[in-house]
Amino acid sequence: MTAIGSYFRNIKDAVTTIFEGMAVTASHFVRRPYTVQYPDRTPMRVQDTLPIRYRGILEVDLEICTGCLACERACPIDCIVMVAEKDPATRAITISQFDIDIAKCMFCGLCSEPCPTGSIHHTTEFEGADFSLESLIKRFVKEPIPAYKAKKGPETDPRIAPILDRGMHFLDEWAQPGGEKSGSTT
Amino acid sequence: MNTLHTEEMTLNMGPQHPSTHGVLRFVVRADGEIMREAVPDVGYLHRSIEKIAEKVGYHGFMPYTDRVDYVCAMFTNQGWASACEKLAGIEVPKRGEYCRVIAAEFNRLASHLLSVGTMAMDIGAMTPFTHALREREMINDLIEELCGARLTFNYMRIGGVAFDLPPGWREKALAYLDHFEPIFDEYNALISYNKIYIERLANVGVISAADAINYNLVGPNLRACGIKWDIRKDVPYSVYRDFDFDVPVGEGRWGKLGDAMDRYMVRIRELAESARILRQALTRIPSGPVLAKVPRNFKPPAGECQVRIESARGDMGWYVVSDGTAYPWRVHVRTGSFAAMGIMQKLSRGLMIADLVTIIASLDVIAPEIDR
Amino acid sequence: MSLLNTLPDYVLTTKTDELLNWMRKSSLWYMLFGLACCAIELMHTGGPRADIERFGATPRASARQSDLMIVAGTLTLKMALRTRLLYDQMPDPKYVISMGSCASCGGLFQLAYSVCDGVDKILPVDVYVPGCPPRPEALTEGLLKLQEKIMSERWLTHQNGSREQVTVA
Amino acid sequence: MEALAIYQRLKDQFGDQILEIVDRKTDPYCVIAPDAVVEVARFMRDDPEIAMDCLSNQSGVDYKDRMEVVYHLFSYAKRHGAVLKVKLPRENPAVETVEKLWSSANWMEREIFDLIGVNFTGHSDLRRILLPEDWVGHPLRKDFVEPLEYHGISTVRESPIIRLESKRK
Amino acid sequence: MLQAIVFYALSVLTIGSACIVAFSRNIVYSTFALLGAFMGVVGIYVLLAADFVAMVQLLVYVGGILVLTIFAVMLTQGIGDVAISNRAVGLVPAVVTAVIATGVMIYAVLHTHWHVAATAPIAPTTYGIGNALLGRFMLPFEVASLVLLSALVGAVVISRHEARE
Amino acid sequence: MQTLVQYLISSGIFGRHAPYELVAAITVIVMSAAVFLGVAFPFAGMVSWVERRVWARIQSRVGPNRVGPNGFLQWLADGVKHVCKEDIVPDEADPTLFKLAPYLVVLAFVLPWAVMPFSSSLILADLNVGILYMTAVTALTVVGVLMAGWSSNDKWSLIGGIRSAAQIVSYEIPAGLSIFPVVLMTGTLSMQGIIRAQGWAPQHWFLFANPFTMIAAIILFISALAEGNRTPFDLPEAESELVAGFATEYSGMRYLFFFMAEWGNLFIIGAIITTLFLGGWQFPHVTRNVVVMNVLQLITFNVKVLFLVFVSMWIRGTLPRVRIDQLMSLCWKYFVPISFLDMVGTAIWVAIWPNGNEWSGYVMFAAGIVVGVIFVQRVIYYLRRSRMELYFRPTI
Amino acid sequence: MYLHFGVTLALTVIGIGFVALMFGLQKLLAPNNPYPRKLIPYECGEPPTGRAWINFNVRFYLIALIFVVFEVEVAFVYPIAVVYLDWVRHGARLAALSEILVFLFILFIGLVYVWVKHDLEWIKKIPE
Amino acid sequence: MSGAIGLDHFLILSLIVFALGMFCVLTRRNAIGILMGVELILNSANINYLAFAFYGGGRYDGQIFAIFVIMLAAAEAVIGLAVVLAIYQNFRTIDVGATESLRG
Ligand code: SF4
Ligand code: SF4
Ligand code: SF4
Repeated sequence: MTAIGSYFRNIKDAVTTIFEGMAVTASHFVRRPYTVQYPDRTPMRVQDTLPIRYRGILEVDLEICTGCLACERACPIDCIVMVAEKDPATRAITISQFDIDIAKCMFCGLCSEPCPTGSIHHTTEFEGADFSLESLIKRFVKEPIPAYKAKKGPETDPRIAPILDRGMHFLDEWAQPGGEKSGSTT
Repeated sequence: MNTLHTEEMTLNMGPQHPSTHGVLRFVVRADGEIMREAVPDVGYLHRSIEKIAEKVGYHGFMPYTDRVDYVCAMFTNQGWASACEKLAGIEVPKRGEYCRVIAAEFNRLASHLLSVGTMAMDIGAMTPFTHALREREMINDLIEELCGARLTFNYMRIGGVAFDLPPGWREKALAYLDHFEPIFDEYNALISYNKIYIERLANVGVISAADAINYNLVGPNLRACGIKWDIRKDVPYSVYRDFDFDVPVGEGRWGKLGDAMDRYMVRIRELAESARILRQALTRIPSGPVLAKVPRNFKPPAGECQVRIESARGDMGWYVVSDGTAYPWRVHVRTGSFAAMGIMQKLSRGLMIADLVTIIASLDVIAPEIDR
Repeated sequence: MSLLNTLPDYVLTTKTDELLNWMRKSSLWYMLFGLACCAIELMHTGGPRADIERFGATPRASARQSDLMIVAGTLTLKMALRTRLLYDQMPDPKYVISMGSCASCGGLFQLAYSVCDGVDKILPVDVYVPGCPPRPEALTEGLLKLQEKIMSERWLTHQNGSREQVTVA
Repeated sequence: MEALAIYQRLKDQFGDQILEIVDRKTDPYCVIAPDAVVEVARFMRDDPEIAMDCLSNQSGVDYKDRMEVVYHLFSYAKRHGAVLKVKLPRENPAVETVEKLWSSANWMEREIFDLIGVNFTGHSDLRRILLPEDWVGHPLRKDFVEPLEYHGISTVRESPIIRLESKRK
Repeated sequence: MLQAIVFYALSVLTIGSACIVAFSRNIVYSTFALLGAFMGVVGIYVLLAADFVAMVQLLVYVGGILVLTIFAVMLTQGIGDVAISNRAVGLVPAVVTAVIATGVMIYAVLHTHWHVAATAPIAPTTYGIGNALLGRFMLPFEVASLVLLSALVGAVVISRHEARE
Repeated sequence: MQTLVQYLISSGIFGRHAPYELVAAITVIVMSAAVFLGVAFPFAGMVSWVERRVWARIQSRVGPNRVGPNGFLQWLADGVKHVCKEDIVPDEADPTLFKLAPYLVVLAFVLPWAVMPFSSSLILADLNVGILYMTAVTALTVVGVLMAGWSSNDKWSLIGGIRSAAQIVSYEIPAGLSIFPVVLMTGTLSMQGIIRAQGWAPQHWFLFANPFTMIAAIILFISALAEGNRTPFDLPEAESELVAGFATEYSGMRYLFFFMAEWGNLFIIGAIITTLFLGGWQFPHVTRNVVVMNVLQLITFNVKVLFLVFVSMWIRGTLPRVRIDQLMSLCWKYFVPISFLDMVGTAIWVAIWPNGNEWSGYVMFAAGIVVGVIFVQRVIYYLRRSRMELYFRPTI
Repeated sequence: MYLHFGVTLALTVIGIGFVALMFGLQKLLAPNNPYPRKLIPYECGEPPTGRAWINFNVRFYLIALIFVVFEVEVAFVYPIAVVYLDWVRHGARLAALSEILVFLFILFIGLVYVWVKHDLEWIKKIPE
Repeated sequence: MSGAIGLDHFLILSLIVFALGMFCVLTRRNAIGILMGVELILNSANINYLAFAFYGGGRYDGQIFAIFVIMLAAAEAVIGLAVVLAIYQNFRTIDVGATESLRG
């Protein structure tokens, strides 16, 4: 008897469960698709919707780079190549090369973590596909420029202040050892 | 002389094959539809991560741990971080541990979703898979806001985490959990209780409890055989002691105990448990720092230790030997998939080719976790 | 027999070319070729959020039916020879997108002993997508870049520079 | 049982075969003679007090002057673990396999053989597992040098960025 | 006119395929050529106003027997060595026998005056066949089912014995 | 067709003394070509687009929408792309059979269109053995598939081909048996005859004629899906198991033909069910005008068929795939005995009510409506449960 | 009737012609550049081991055997089904019904036979 | 019907097919080959039946015979191929000559 019972139970189970499944899928005909129609059919650029912490393609604000080489040292795979020289006389630092191999970079953020000014930081930009590897190298220094020198007080130069602000904003996102952030009590 | 002479067929399943989730290869010796044996051939994704650990420092190795198991990178992060902390005796701030747990459990959701989704896909149902991906996208959004990446998080640091929870994130996360539960029911109605699906999974690839232990299966695969063992519960690390959750085990309701359906259902129920943990963690998270003071040039004292973490694929062992320098002497990761792959050959005997796909998916093996 | 690249440059032929290219670019079937972490993002690219199928790109399991190989992930030396074979088995015209830093140049695994540093060592790559992993939208952009490239190809009309053929042992 | 108690029990049972018991805060271990591995292991598995039913991890470590194989044992029945070590000479390291006691050892020993080069005598299927069959050398040994090419694929990649000549010297 | 063209085309198809069946050294080709022969015969049936029989031929021969034969070939041959798998023996006597027999019969056909009645009306046949089967041919019809049953049982018994081992 | 030929002859387009045979031949060829190139082929293409869109919708995606309006020309793009693809015949394959297989498959796809009853007078050939013909010619696929599978000399193809053949032949039995209830009730095999025996109102459809026909309709639909290698029976091309099944080695145009036949077969499946059980083109007599009437009937027929096509896509979007042994036991242990009993039941039913009865149609139709209402309720339940998708990003 | 079957003939010709035409078009438009590695059978990226032309599992064969028998039976029932209604209408319902039932019953026995003898089960045992 | 094609044509066609079938049966050493030859012969017989039925007056007897022949052919094929299979199991060959020698 059990054999016959299970025979009909099988049929019943199959019918009812398939019925349920069909109902679920049917409900999706009237739901909105979840697709973001990148690139052209979105109300705003997808990049702008990404959170500030998003680790997209690296960018360097040379205006506030102190030439400390912390980023180069921190990168585990040496994809930052940087040449910053200190003039022994004036103790001023000149940055003559700052290249990042975007093709090799693993977007880990280890380089931007130790940066004192937030000069090197990840943007929310992710578009960078290209036809050759060479064009994937980001060269930030066109010609040698002097490095930024940190001031004692707040930055006064109106040209640099907003950039530094932004850099510090990026820096603020990182957790400070032992430190407690304002938003952290939430 | 009476045996049926059908020639044996040697099939290469993989390395590029849709069901192998990446690059596994099975040399299937089949007799028609029936397999005599499927011999796994791994190593197609051997990326020498253990060797690289000896070349990059302790901090620099963190992003590499993401790649050990990219589907649940939080746990590999956590494993490495806790191993280093254990070596150096660092205490992680409470909030840091909570952040870790929250991130990790979200990651477990994402990982299990992928696992059950690909399971459905391998059985031939594409829709549950895309629905699982949709849920993953939402979790990815959350994680992205937390740590800036969707897959390779590099979130944890030795001594804590790299980012605190952003403002407003907690509410979003709770909202997501509210959304998750009904969706999860819907998912079950769509596929988990489907008769065809159950028939495909039940009684396939039955592993006995003794075999599971003998082959060192871990995590959901072990629990599906009826063994109640969860590192989070039995050897509590981090702050798991604070939470109230169940450890789902296989019941053998649809077939024999320890079959593919049990493994699947254990994952499904773990999803619910993770959501439960998350709710508790999100409401109880204390304030305070998230990162302990750890020198930039981290040099743990010479010694060795093993750390076990309950990752989405189960008990993950990190064995780290330090010689007191800035570079670890030896790192060895014992992963769930590696063991699961080891049992495959035994499991596959006498099954059908279609069942091989089921087993692979139900054991939830991830290629880099095997090969590292 | 083939009319490929034999016709002179008339308006009609260039228009036909354009049409053919447009059709070809709108139906790029990619081979399911996930190698590592990037494969997850490749799945997501086909998934509900990014839905690369909008551009007519569907995944195919067999190399014989695919036009596009998205090398998604780390190419180990053990896999490299197989990849080459798979690429060979694809019918012409075929394209390659190298997705992620591993595929482009080895990326973070340049330090490894068992990883082939870059898929361009064994096959001609058309588009490099940076990222580790590139997010689905980034891969979509890579696909659009490839479509751009296809649109600039010449099909029936004379071709100036032929597609490079890379030979490997 | 505490790990140390287990080692003590082993010491009582096997005497000289237990070379050393290292008592530390994290993970105390005991070193056993290479010849006794299977005996000790069998005892640990079968003894009702110890009942190590699972070999949860097995790793090989190259210490430049010696090789070590580390066994992390675990008992699901008793919920306790233990660490065994054997020290082997660096030339031709060989130890008997424990595959017959714990099936999980099969693959782990293959991996150790593959990466470190320890020979497990009596192993049923000692082949390379992660690296291709035709690979030369054992990469996790400290003295391993990366080959320059594999089947014609060179394994080095020049960085495309040329570091500018530094004026400072 | 048209009928002639069609007839000759179908004959060519049938005979050509039958030739492949008979002469090909590759048994797989022989098997697949059987398809052509059967299709040609279907056409001939239609020409002979037997639409129902033609469909049955299509259903049973093409859909059934042919598939079965293909399976049998795939199951039993070392198909890898196709070239030798369809060896022919006793070529000369066979050719002689076949040619002589055919010659005699063709001669007979051509030199017999067949009584050709008024050709049947080209009308649907299913109904008539059904009537006949239910009526006059009732016994053969039921016997047919018994034959099929015994064929089924017999075949299964024969092959099961092997398959079970 | 006959009348068309008569009409053409009498209209004198071909000249006064054109021989009947010639006119007939030309008409036949032109009409067939028109149906094939104008209906069958584009339809197969369009179905593939529709399927991708429907499927995408089920999966909360949008699907192809860039080529042409809403991606409507996607199928054309795919087709042209395939024409521009290299055609590979693997070295080890058997070239003759490898090249022959697509012809057979296309043939099996083309031939059923001869008896496709689009409307009361739009039918290429109202064969007397129409439905039998339909089942018989689709069997050609088996040979084509076996040929493809074997000749590729590739293991995936071989397994796929044999699986497919076994599957198609097995399901031919329940499919064939499920046709009988209708034949028993109508006493004809002709497609038009069967449609004429039904009415336009649902309660006069054979689907609702009695419980047995309803079961037969369901079994026939499922068996037809199995014969067409559709999910949940798409084992021969199960991507996650067999790469692409018997078509693994096929590239370019050759592959496209397999592809096309698969989509086109969907229409044929739908047409068979519509004809047998859903009242075909039956439409209430609203006008005397033959042309208008035919157009209305054409629309009715196509709507019904497309609905079934849609259902099969929907099923594809819902169900997982069965395993080969389950497939076989489903066929032999469930469908064949049930359809046997079904047929006996119908025979008895017909013996009792040879001219049909009034009430059973209404009762069955009411039952159908009840099922439909329950279904809608479930759908609403799921919508209510999780109506809002969560969007974390500002614009999404 | 010839006219009707003429349609099928025409469709056959058109179908074949269409396929051939498309292949011709492909010849014109598609590149063709075979080389040995391209022509290796596809086996997931591995060079294939052994040939694919091998003997296949007997399981499918049994199915085909059973199938052919039932197929013939289906073919037999068609003409009867066609006339059944008429016979019933003309009062011979018992004769017709019983004849059909007997025929089906005998075949059903066949089905039951193979069922209870487990020939419909898939053999899961692997020969050594 | 139109004059060109008559009974003779069909008979000759059937004869040729018959001859080919017979040739097949006589020469093949492959058991399946022999069965295929038998199928051809049966087909030719059917053509005969139908031709005579068509040209011999409007009764259905010829057609019904043809159907029975098809039925028998199917039964024969089923049994025959099953036997072939059985032979193959036992002798690892379906070479009819070889089986004879093996039996002894
Ligand atoms: S993101 Fe990581 S890999 Fe990239 S440059 Fe910075 S440290 Fe290097
Ligand atoms: S980018 Fe930042 S870390 Fe790098 S050199 Fe400049 S200031 Fe230092
Ligand atoms: S590029 Fe990054 S994400 Fe992609 S495979 Fe390589 S390591 Fe993984």
